[in-house]
Amino acid sequence: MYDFTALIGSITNLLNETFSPFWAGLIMMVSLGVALLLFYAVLGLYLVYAERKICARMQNRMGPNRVGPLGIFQTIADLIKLLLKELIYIKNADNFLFNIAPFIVIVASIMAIGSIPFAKGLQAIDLNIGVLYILAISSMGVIGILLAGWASNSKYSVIGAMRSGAQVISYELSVGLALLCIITYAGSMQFSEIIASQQDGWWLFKGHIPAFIAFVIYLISGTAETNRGPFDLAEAESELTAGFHTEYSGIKFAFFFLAEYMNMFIIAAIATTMFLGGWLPFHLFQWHGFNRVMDFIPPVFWFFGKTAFIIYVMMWFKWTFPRLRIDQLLALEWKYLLPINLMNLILIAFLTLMQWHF
Amino acid sequence: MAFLKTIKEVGHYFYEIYDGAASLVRGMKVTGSYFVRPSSIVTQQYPENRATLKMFDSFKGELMLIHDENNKHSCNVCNTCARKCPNGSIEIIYKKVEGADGRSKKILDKYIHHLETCSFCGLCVPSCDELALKFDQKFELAVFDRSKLTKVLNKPGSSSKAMKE
Amino acid sequence: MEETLLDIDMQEKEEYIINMGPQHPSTHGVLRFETCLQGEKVKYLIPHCGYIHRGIEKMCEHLTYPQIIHLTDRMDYLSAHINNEAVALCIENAMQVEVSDRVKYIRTIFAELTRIASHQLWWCAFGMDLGALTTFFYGLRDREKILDIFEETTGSRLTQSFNTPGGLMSDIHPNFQKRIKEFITYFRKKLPEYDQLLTGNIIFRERTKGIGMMTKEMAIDYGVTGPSGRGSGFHCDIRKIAPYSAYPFIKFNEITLTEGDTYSRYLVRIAEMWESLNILEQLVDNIPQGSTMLELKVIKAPKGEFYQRVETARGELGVYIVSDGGPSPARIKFRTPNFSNLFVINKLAAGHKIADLVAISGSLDLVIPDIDR
Amino acid sequence: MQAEELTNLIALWVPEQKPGISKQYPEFILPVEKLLEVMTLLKENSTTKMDYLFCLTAVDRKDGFHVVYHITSSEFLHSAVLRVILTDKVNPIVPTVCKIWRTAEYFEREVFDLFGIHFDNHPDLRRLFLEDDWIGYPLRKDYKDAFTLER
Repeated sequence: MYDFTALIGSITNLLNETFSPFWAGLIMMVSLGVALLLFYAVLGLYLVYAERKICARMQNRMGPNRVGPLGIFQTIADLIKLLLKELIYIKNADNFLFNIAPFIVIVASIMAIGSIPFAKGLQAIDLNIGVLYILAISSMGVIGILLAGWASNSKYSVIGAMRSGAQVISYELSVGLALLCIITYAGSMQFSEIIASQQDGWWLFKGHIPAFIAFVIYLISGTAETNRGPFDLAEAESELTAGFHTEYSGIKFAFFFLAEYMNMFIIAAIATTMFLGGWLPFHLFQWHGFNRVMDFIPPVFWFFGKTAFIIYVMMWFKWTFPRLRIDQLLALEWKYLLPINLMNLILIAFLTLMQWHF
Repeated sequence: MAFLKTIKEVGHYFYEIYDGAASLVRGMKVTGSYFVRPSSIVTQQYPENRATLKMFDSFKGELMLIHDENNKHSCNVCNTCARKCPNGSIEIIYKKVEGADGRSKKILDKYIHHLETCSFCGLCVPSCDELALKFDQKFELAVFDRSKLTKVLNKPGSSSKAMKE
Repeated sequence: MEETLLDIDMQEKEEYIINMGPQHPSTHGVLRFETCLQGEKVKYLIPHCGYIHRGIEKMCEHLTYPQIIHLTDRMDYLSAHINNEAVALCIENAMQVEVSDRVKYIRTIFAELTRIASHQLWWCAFGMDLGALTTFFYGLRDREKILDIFEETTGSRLTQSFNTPGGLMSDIHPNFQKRIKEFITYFRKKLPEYDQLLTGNIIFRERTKGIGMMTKEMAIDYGVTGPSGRGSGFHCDIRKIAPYSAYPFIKFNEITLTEGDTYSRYLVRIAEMWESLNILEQLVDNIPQGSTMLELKVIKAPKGEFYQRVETARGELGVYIVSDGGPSPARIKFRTPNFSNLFVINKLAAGHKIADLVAISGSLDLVIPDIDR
Repeated sequence: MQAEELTNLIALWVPEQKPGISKQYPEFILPVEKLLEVMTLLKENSTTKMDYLFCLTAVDRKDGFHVVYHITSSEFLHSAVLRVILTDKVNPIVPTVCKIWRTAEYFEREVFDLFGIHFDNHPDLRRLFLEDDWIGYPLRKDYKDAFTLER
């Protein structure tokens, strides 16, 4: 039920029958690209809106409520404003790098979205090394941040960029190791197979305590990798005004802003796929009636529901905790998360070897 | 003994981790509890609630010269308020007329309040022996043109109560 | 510090100088820290002030004593009432008149409310300095209740100008006591939330403990007063040392801690909010009857020199009046708490990270117009 | 320590001191050359221990600039006011006390900024509030500028 494989297959067949293989491929690519871009923009805008509403509620405020009912068009209005704003030319900045930096950041996050499975068959490309691909692509974004900080010719920006570089490179390890735990369990790096391996239970539940530890570590280091929440040292508003994007304005700033929210979505989507069973519905062991009801909810809803929950938790972190200091941030990674992660991995390898997981 | 001490230290180490995590959860409980309670919203919707928005009686808004229903105020041009004002915001322009008894008498021509230099210290109102002044409840004092901030407080055609005719 | 920074060859010394301020989110006003960094570490910093110098002391030489009051509002605008009270007390001392007990009680209630409001604002801004953005709204939400009490009686929320030499501008509003009692019960419930959100938080404790150590000797040497000084064990509460207004009539504790780091300065302020609630509780039901204004024909200080110390929310405020017997002072000097508190920051922040500099300057609770005057 | 004891003590150290006019705190007018010596004694003497300078300012009077030091002891809580009179109004010089109390460094910078009193041996005597190229010293009585509100 709700399988997109047949639908996508029929569309592919139709295109292949109507056009030559070259044109069919081109049309496929272009339509896919446009669809992803639209999805990216709309989702990014509404994540910004959601964050503003959520933080407002946590702070006893109402949040945006002027443009449209409940302010749902507020972020679109903001985007229009950003589009119309002047792009400020920075004296003595390295103009080429300065202009290219936001594109690197945003391209990295768009590319990452391509391999995320939204539902069965609804996935732009199902690579057999999907996890590796995501890790490789999402760590490309930091190059954009470093370039932005360096090319801005601003002292605050350089400090922010250096912090961001140190932070992302450190936390990349934890993200990778936490995901490696699930790869060990599932025995595959392909997203569709990882999801298929969770048919009888999500890894968070059937992976015992090690999987839970891996999940917590993944959430912490994922938050850190997106430069958000208590780990927003790269932009540390009260210390560095805005960190690496201090000198950016208009649409270039909007790119950074949107990329931050989309990175958060990507981190949450991977967590959903790896730990929470992706688009699979929630099943309880013997309650067949309950399971049937759950099956009726489309997988897209399951996927976005779980992702939204994780995004909410990340926003909750951000709006509650004070920011860490740079040395504490690195100490947390290298002294706590990394050793725990390594031990956790050994434990999981042992559990998998003995077939002790459910 | 050393063994016990080590046990204690290890216990303390794990207690610290637990304590740290618990402190984070406590903080999240506060924000989370407000998130699920929309009734805790304290902000107001300003231009919409303009009709119900009432300032307190003693609110120091715009300065005004009290006029009664016959368009009469009670300023007798003693200039006390202008002298009490620390910023020189009050300017009283008067003209001299012949009174009924033949002596020249000052009557108010223009009572000018320079709102742009007023610091709302409230010294002028109690200084008036005739109780001619009070603070209005009006609080939306922003204007687009600085010249609009120079206000003439006596209404056109008004006259002083002290003047009999 | 002998040589100006322009003389230093920055390339050679490998110094990385950033200007924090005058427009910077963490300086809470127009103050500039010329900060020399080595990586993330602060090597030294030079505070530059004067961006909001208005020459209040010079202006006061041309104003009469009642007119001076409204200028003191604009020094430390967060303890406006206490500044007013200092000038009023100084002039009353000079004229050798004594206000009624009613005035004393009301002044003290206002002063303690001001102290709570100021500490609330400090708490939310301090949280924001450390990156906890939600604290800002909780602090302001609770502060609003106090400002409403102020507004109902005085007509202003921030710069009340409620004191005048010889008494108060008006009597209190009939709702005054009821509202304060409501506030006390309300705030007693909300203060534990502050602790849950920030004080107990492990990140917060790690960020503040052991940061910006100030010994007692240093605090005295630099003249750091108020909660910042008391966090180092310096007994500098003027309410205890030289009681004024209604403080001799009531029981309260001077809160001192001996650690001297950012965290203890934080704890002192939180504890002072609790203590101020206790003081309010003692006073609010016992406001005696009496007139709120002395019948003073002329307000003129006799020839001589007068000094009055009061405890504002940030430390010791001194008002030094030199009078020739006229209606205006010949010289008035405000010894403002933030002025002395600011300059210790170089000593505290050197060697710490740039993020700690923000925490330290937040914990000193600087109000810039009070420094520049 | 009571006011009389303090008066006796200072009279012992500086016979040429004169009592001041203020009744609020014990006040002493010192000659400029004796200032540093008396200040150091006041801080280090175990019976006075005046370790906290809570106000340092200057006043422009007819007989010259008065530099006024309000000091107190954080332990014994007794206070004193010391005053030096600089009769040379053109080029007033007074020794700095910032080696004794560090807080004096900035009070003295402020006084230099607004009165033009030069503090000898001060480590960093620059303008504090006004711009470096400001002409004149605003708190002097003979200072004139176009913007001061006169009444």
